[in-house]
Amino acid sequence: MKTFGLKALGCAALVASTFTALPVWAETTLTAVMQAPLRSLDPHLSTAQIVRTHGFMVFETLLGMDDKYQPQPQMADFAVSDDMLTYTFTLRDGLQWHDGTPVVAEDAVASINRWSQKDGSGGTMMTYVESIEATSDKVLTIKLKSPFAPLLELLAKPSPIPAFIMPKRLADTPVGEQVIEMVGSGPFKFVADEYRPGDQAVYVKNMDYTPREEPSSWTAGAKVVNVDKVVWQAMPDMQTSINAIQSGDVDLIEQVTIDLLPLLAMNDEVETGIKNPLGAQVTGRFNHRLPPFDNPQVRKAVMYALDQETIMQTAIGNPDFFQLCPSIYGCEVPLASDVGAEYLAGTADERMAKAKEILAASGYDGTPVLMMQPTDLTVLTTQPIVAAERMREAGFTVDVASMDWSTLQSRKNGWQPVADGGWNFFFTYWGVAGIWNPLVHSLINGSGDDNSWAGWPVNARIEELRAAYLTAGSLDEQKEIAKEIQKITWDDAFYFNAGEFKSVAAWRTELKDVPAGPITLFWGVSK
Amino acid sequence: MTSAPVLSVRDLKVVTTARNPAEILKGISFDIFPGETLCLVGESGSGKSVTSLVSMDLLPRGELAVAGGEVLLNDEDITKASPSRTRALRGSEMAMIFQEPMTALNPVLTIGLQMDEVFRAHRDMRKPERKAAALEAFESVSLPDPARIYDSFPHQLSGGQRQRVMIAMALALKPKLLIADEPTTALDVTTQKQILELIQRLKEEQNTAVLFITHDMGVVVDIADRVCVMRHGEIVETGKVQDVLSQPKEQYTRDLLAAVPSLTPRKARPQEGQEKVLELIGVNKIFSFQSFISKLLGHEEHSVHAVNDVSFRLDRGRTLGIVGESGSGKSSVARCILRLEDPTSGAVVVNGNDIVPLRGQKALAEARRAVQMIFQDPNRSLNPRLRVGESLIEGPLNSGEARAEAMARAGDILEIVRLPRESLDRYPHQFSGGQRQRIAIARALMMSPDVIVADEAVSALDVSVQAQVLELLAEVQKRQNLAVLFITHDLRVAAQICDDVMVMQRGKVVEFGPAEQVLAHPQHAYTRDLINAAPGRDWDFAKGRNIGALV
Amino acid sequence: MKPSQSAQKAPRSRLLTNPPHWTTVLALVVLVIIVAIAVFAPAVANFEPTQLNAMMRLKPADDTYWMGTDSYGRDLYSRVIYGAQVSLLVGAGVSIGALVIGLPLGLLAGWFRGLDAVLMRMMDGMMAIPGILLAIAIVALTDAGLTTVIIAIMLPEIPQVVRLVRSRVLSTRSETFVDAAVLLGTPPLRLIWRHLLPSTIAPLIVQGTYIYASAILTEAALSFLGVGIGTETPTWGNIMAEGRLYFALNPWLVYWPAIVLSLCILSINLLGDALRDRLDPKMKGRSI
Amino acid sequence: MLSYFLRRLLTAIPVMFFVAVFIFLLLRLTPGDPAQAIAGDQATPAQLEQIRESLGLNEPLSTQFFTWVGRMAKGDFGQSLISQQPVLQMIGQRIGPTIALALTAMGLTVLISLPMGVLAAWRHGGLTDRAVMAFSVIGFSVPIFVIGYVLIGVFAVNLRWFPVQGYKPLADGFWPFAHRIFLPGLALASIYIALVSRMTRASMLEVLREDYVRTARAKGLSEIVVLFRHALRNAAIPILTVVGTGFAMMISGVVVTETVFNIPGLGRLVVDAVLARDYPLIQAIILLTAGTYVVINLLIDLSYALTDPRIRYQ
Repeated sequence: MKTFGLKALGCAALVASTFTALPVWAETTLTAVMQAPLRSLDPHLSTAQIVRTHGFMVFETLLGMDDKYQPQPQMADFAVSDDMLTYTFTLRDGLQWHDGTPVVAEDAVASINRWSQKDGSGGTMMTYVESIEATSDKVLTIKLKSPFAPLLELLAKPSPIPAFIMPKRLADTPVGEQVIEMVGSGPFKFVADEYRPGDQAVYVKNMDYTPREEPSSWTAGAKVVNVDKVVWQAMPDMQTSINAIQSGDVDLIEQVTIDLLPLLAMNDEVETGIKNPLGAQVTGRFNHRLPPFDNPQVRKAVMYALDQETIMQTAIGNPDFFQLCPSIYGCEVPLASDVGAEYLAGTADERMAKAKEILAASGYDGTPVLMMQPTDLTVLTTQPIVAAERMREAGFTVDVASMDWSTLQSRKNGWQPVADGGWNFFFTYWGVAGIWNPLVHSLINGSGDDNSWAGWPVNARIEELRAAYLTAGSLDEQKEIAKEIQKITWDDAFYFNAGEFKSVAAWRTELKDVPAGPITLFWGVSK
Repeated sequence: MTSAPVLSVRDLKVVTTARNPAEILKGISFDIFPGETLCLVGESGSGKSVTSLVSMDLLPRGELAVAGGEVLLNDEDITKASPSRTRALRGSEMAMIFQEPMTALNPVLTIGLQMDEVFRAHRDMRKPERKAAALEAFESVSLPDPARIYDSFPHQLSGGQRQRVMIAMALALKPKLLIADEPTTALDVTTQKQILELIQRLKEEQNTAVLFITHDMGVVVDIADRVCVMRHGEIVETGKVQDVLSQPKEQYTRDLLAAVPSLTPRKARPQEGQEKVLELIGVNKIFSFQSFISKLLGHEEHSVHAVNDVSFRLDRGRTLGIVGESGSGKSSVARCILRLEDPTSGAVVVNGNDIVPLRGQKALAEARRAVQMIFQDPNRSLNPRLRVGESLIEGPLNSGEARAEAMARAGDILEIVRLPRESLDRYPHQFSGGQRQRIAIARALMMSPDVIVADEAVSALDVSVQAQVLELLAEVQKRQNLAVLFITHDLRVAAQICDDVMVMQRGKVVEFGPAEQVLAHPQHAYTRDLINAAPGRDWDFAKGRNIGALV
Repeated sequence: MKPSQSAQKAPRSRLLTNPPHWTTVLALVVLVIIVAIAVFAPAVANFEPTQLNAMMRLKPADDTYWMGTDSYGRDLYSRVIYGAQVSLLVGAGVSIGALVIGLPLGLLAGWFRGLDAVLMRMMDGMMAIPGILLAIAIVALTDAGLTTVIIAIMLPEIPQVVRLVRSRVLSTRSETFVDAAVLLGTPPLRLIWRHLLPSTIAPLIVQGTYIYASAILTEAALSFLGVGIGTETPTWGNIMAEGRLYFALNPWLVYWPAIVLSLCILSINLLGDALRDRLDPKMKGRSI
Repeated sequence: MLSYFLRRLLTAIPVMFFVAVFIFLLLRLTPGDPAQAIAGDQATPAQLEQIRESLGLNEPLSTQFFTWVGRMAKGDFGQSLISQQPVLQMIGQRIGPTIALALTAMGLTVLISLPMGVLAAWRHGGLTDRAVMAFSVIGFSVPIFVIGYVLIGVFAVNLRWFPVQGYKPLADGFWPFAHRIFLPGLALASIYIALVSRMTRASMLEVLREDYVRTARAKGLSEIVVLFRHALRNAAIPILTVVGTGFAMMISGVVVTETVFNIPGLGRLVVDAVLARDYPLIQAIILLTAGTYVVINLLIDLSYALTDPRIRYQ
């Protein structure tokens, strides 16, 4: 039975950690309140950020990504042939699964195969791949049919589904079925016995882990663990979390509600700051298949009517923590540009006038816009309300339909008429790592494919550009393509980029060297 | 009786504490001496129970309050004594027994414990002593197997046994004063007789003063030394029982006595014609209680044979009385006739048709018209939310009569039962109990029935009202040539209105015949017991003389 | 004393004679004010309840914003005023709906014994499911609109009503005036209508007030858990739910709606108690 | 008694079956999608379809229902769709805090509301009575989370008598346990105290009018004995009944209280499960609470026999 092994492992880990810890020093435990509770474990299957973070605790990727957005060796060093068709990865020494068996290249083959079935861009990658083979226990070779520039970047990317490597026996788990046995090679071991889905997850330091030599940078370099145990504690209420960090019950809050920062400002024992430099983009998505937003002019009117500043101001409040820019890839990434800035220029009133003008000319017939609003996801409750106000002012009829986040998510996947449970518009947000180039960005898919992410815009030109991006040789070439894509997404109103916000973490001053990263990392930090 | 009175009530006044205080007792005075039984007799609302509660300092707090006068128990004024003092007196110096033996004992505590409390509260005794005393007390009230009684719960005892327990508790500490508030009213006559004899015996043994409250003149005859007749919070007349009963000074007393029906059966009425309107042939009613599960578990079926092979016939213009104690099955017979219950077997023939096989209101419509009923409690048999007129015309409307016509007829019938026509627009609560029973009779008459079943129709009424209603019933019967089935536990009533009498015991008919014969020359032992147990049977109230000596 | 006490004496006159207790009068006054506020909300409020002002978020109370502003920069005072509309509507919808559905079911269960067993097992089942879970699940069924919330809160209340009506019918059935009506040939439905229904009205009105109060509370709890009516429509519940995030910054975001809500429910409960004491003296002191 | 018990148990079967069907249908007719909850909001429809297929969510409803019922009959409540953990194990992890919370609330209720109710009935119409009634009507009228926040604000944040949040199992020692469970217990008990003290008062008022109470007084017993020995035991049945029917109310209180005080109990588990459409988990928890409700009420019915010797179940 699978669970037996898992339990035995958890017990062993526990026993081991207490055993080694007891005689010498007091065990250090870092208790963190994460932005969402951990409910499922398979990091290949879920796009949720918390599962990703969990994945980086337990698993590793072949390549890491450093703070320059560059792929760097992590589990493996790599070499690329001159014709850009053969990639060779050599596993570093000392890699070992949590169950004690060594990591071999076959494991990586199986894992990449599994990952590519789940990750959209991974799937794209596989269409260029001729073969993935383990040429020895240590060496893995990927052969391509034609050059595919972003390959290394994909294997290193931290989002939305990183290419985690797991043992072959787990990676062979059929598609759609969750891997629940957490045997990785990462710096932390998952304690299955103390896992309470939705409430608490516990990790202990992996004593057998050998960090790389290079300095730590994001997911690349040395992962040196300085605490014995990490406990993720769910708290459904931010107020409670803040009380708890002040009283010392927890050490770290991954994401503090910005409005509540003043509560912590007076407390000398708690520090706050931005640890994830990437932030997240708030996106308002049109349903391109249903009226009125099947009409590009009507969508355009919305683009002018909505106002980044009002939306961000209402949602975040403190301008220190949000950023307004037209870049659809995030404001501070290499591909960022200010194409489409005209949609944000001028005062909100001026743009409103323009919106009214465009709407009047568009032939909009007063069809009500069904705006979905989540009630239980604090970060996204305000935008629909603010947007609805602006759209109404522009001349739209808007119905705000409130629902829980789960309902919203499943409702967004259908394109039936509104009367039958369809939708016209909703907001969501994307960690910048999930949108930072045309390859991973789901919202710019212009294929109109039923299986593409909700919204289904159709634009042939953008599809050509996305294909071209994959083979683009240089960064400059990529930038040019990215700009053109960005222009189309604004002009054809794929979606409304409502701005970018930063997550603010809070930690007690006992914690030293809380690392920065595209996700919250628990190596490097000490207590 | 030259010693000092045990209880002396002087000009006692009690008022309600509501916003508009009403006087419940308007200054009454009486004395009771050791070894004497004083009866307070009166109809409902005369204030007799309140008098007893004042004496025990048990007036309901926040509802009634003493407004003047004094209540002297051995020269100590109860109304001015501290609560702890009266608590000490209660149970030891004065004790009380109540009307309802069913509710007067705490159902969740054992008899022994409730007895034990009396000793614990007032005497410094050790546990074995207390238990011995309790058993002795049970013995003294002739309870069988005192040890078993001691460990029993109240519901395991019969009504009579419970009242004995109450008496044992009351007299355990040999109080000077015993107050008995209608202690036998809820009991069957045979039990009543035993309890009265017990009180009498203990009083003589312990030389207790007894304040006995009753509405029943028969009981007065049997137990009282002196009597106070009360009415509306005042004492109308007081004196030795012989004197008051034989030479009442006040008109009210005279009326009261005149209203007590005689136990001597009235002269038989000649029967004109023999038109059979109702006949029962071998009717049985078995109530069985068995669940599906107990059937599965093979448990014995638990059943009660409420009506056991009852047959009789009733002719137009005649009155048949069914008498018996509680549980004799007399009401079940009535409910079978009316098809409020379905007989288990047998035939109920109404105007020549057996109605037992009929199902549903439509099929029964004719039988419903022909047989109507008057219930015991006039407060509950009229829908309090409907105007009298609406209640009266309900039946006729069901059978298709036009509303206006029915309402006009209802007015006429109200006049027949001697109520003003305007009563149609009033609600039942605006009438007294007697008037409501008249309305119930009128409602039955609206259906132009052939038979009226009267189930304890006068038992809930004061004796003077009872007489009026009986009179009305007789008059209506004569006028409409009705057959009446009169169900009662009261032999006096039966003697006065029935042509034939049927005596029932445990579902069976034990004796059936003309009233004169059954009541004057009973054949069956049970009938004889019933008659012997009737309180005050030796006294002719109408003539004010003792007839026991004559027989 | 005679065994039969005139328990049913004067059902009407009781209502008119004794003047009400001062708390009842006060409760009535508070309720009338709240209802008036709900009806004339546009006149009483200073702002549209949905009017946003991103620059005026979370401001303390001042001359313009009498109770301060919420996290959207909306005027809390105006929202609390408008919140009365929805809360009262939810209460009314739930109590009326539960009574209208529960009453006939209870009457039928009480009179037709065959139906009783089946119906009451179903009601037992409904009662066994914790109402809040049922409500959460139902609100998730469609969008979190007013109707959904009303239905979700109403469903778990129905068994209570059915049981109340049924027990009333059973006890009224044993009254002899019902036997009398049977003897007068009154057919079952007519009998239920004339004789059984009226006796259920008074306890139902009383029960209705309690349902009314608890519906408002449940709506607030649903909002608190994130499954209530959307924020576009202000309700006391969702105002509090939004405010609780900022409880430590400005507890009045929670306290103001809580105070008004509690006052409203307190008044309804007091009124319910008073009604019960008058209409239904047998139930005196008993509730829920 | 045994046959009564069996009979009641048998009638519980159709009740529970009704609950099962009702919950199953309700959940399947809601538009949410557990696959979405597993895959996160950035998953594409194709990915979702894969997950749905592997979870058996594409089977006809009737097939799904009978598979579920059949498994449950064997004691297998299945696995959480989201976490893939056995449902019973997840419930087992969370039930401890909930039971502790419920028992604490119940204990506080008994300690506070019984004396309050008895006192109010005894001094009927007096100042105490009015105070108790006012207290109880306020307990009914203030939402439990407001009470929770006020308690936290006053006793935890300002006075610092209690910790702000959290839960420690009894295994960690009595004091840490009691210290953390007291405030949430009190918040949860508030509505219960209101309910039970009110019912105690009403029931006592009725009982105090009974003849046997008059008898007890006529025997010269002290008021304490009259109230607690003679009256309270007779008043027990309606009080017990309201405790039983109030169980459902307590569950909704638990859900809210656990959120306010951050207690990792069943209440939060079920809200999370509903929001994530974790069908097996929701079904199991609702069936479990419904079953508990039925059993508690059965036990209460049986306990009537303990307080009242007249009741002998046939």
